[in-house]
Amino acid sequence: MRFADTSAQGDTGRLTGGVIDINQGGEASSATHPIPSDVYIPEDALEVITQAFEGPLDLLLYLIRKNKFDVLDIPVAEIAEQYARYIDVMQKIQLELAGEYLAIAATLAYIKSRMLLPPDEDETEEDEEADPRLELARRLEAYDQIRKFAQQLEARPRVGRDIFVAHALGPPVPKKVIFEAVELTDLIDAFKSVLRVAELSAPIQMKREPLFVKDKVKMIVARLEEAEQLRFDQIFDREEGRLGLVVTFLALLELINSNLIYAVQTAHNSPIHIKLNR
Amino acid sequence: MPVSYQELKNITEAAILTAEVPVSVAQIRSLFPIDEAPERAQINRAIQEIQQDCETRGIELKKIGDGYRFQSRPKYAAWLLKLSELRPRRYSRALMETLSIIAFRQPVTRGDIENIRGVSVSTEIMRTLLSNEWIEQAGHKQVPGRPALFRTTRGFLEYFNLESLDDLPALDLLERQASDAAEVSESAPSQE
Amino acid sequence: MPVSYQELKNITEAAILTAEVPVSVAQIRSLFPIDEAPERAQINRAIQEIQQDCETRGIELKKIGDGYRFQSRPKYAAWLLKLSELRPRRYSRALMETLSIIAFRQPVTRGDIENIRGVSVSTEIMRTLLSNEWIEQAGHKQVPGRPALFRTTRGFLEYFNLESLDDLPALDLLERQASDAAEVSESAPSQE
Repeated sequence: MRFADTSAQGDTGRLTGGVIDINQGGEASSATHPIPSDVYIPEDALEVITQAFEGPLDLLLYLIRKNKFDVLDIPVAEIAEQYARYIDVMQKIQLELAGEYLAIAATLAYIKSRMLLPPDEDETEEDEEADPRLELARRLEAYDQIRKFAQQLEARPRVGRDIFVAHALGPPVPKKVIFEAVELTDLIDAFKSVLRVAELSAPIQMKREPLFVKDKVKMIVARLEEAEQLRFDQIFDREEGRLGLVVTFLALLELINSNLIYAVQTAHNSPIHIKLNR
Repeated sequence: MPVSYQELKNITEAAILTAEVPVSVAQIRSLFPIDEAPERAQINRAIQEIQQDCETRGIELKKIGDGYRFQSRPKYAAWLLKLSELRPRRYSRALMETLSIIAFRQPVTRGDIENIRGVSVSTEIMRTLLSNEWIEQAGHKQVPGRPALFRTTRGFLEYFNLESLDDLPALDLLERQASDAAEVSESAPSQE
Repeated sequence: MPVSYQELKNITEAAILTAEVPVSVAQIRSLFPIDEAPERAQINRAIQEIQQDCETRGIELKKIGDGYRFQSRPKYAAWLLKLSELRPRRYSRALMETLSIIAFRQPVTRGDIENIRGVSVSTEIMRTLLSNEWIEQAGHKQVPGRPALFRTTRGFLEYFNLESLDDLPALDLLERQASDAAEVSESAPSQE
């Protein structure tokens, strides 16, 4: 149990440090100080943990690096214990734990038990696979490579951030660009996909500009000043679409409400006319 | 530390070449911290020099309003027009998504489109939609920067065989379908 | 009448600057009538000369895929960012890792990505990568369920300023072992 204590302490030491250097799993944290075995994690560190690891392999790699272990020769018992401690903490803080974390915990437990057993005589033909840690080591290495690669990709000069594409204006193009035919359904599908992304990403405010209604109000007043009166349906510009219609309607209500205009109807079912209240 | 004259010239040229609209001297000045901003006269000198450098080249630096932009020399138009005929166009996913946002949420600014799609809108796509006369500018949004608003055109309705925008499916229906689909694919990621 | 070398150089420069996507040598050649088309070697020479002319300038002529484009030098990013209408977007580590796997091991299925990262791939990430046009579907894997295969696109090269996939940092010796591991874990469930 002493082992577990030391490792737990390493963890908290790192968390209380405030900064979790997830991006440099290569650097193991060196200092180890005795700490109590019941892990205390400060409030603001919780959020860091929740975002710190990209998955169980990321966490495992971090633990291995922190302890300066060799990926090809992992002391499974120790790592399994430290890993379990993290899982505990993550569960304690009610982090929704992905099943994958538990799967790796199970794998570690399995490997640990395999290593405790004497070599099975029936399995001698599988000589090369004798070390049950091998596959895990391979997975860790494969993931580690991708991690490093992603860091390099992140650092590459990028359009719109580090470099900007240069353009000059070409000669005026006499005709429209010819496209392959496209159907309305394609357009609708495209929008559905936009909506899905929009819903899945951080809340996006599709707020109407309040000014937009104000603009409409001004436009309606201006038109009425010119035309004296307008038929209800003449106020609306169908080309502005559904939202445009709604905004126009809102503008009308606002104008009526503030007594700037009024609506008249000479007979039941006859057209409604809008006039300026002078 | 103020930049050297050569740097100023380079920044001026790169700014005009990479901006999407003509760039004014004042705008170039505003790229620098106030206490290091070059004199207008210096920027004007840089612009003049760039214009001279271009004299034997295929492009020229032209003043448009109070801004500057590079454009190809008219004598090369014949070759360059050929270039625009060359490339067969495919509807890209980004183009269709951009068009659909304009159709369903009009009028919108580029920023609105960017917010909805979560990625930046390429100038190329906007240019293509404009030059195909599927969208048009519809004034400016009354917010700082007064960004241009875009809406679809009559040509858009004609192309998609719509009598009016009301013929587009209702938004709430689409939204419901979309979120259903999202849930399905979220909850069953392994069902590929 | 064939154009002079200076004219060829000017047309090459103007063509690359006015096109919306990188322009290849073959495309530049095709701007000319067949019997007057300059040799590829000549166009290459013009491109080299333009690259040299740019050495002291704020922009450079960069090869992306088989095409060329002009772009600002990274050292001027700070100034040009101020001019850009669009804010650069930050992408999550999960997204960058997913993209890295696709770039490295293409074509891959979602299952392959999950095997390597050890966590399920979020639908949102795949959608973002697709709608940014950094990846595309490339058929289906011939295994039960026929999962979709993904690969990177030319847009990926353009965005990350790559001439080709070979520009990506080289894989070291671990590569082989890593893909062995991927095969092992894959063949177990799907019996390839």
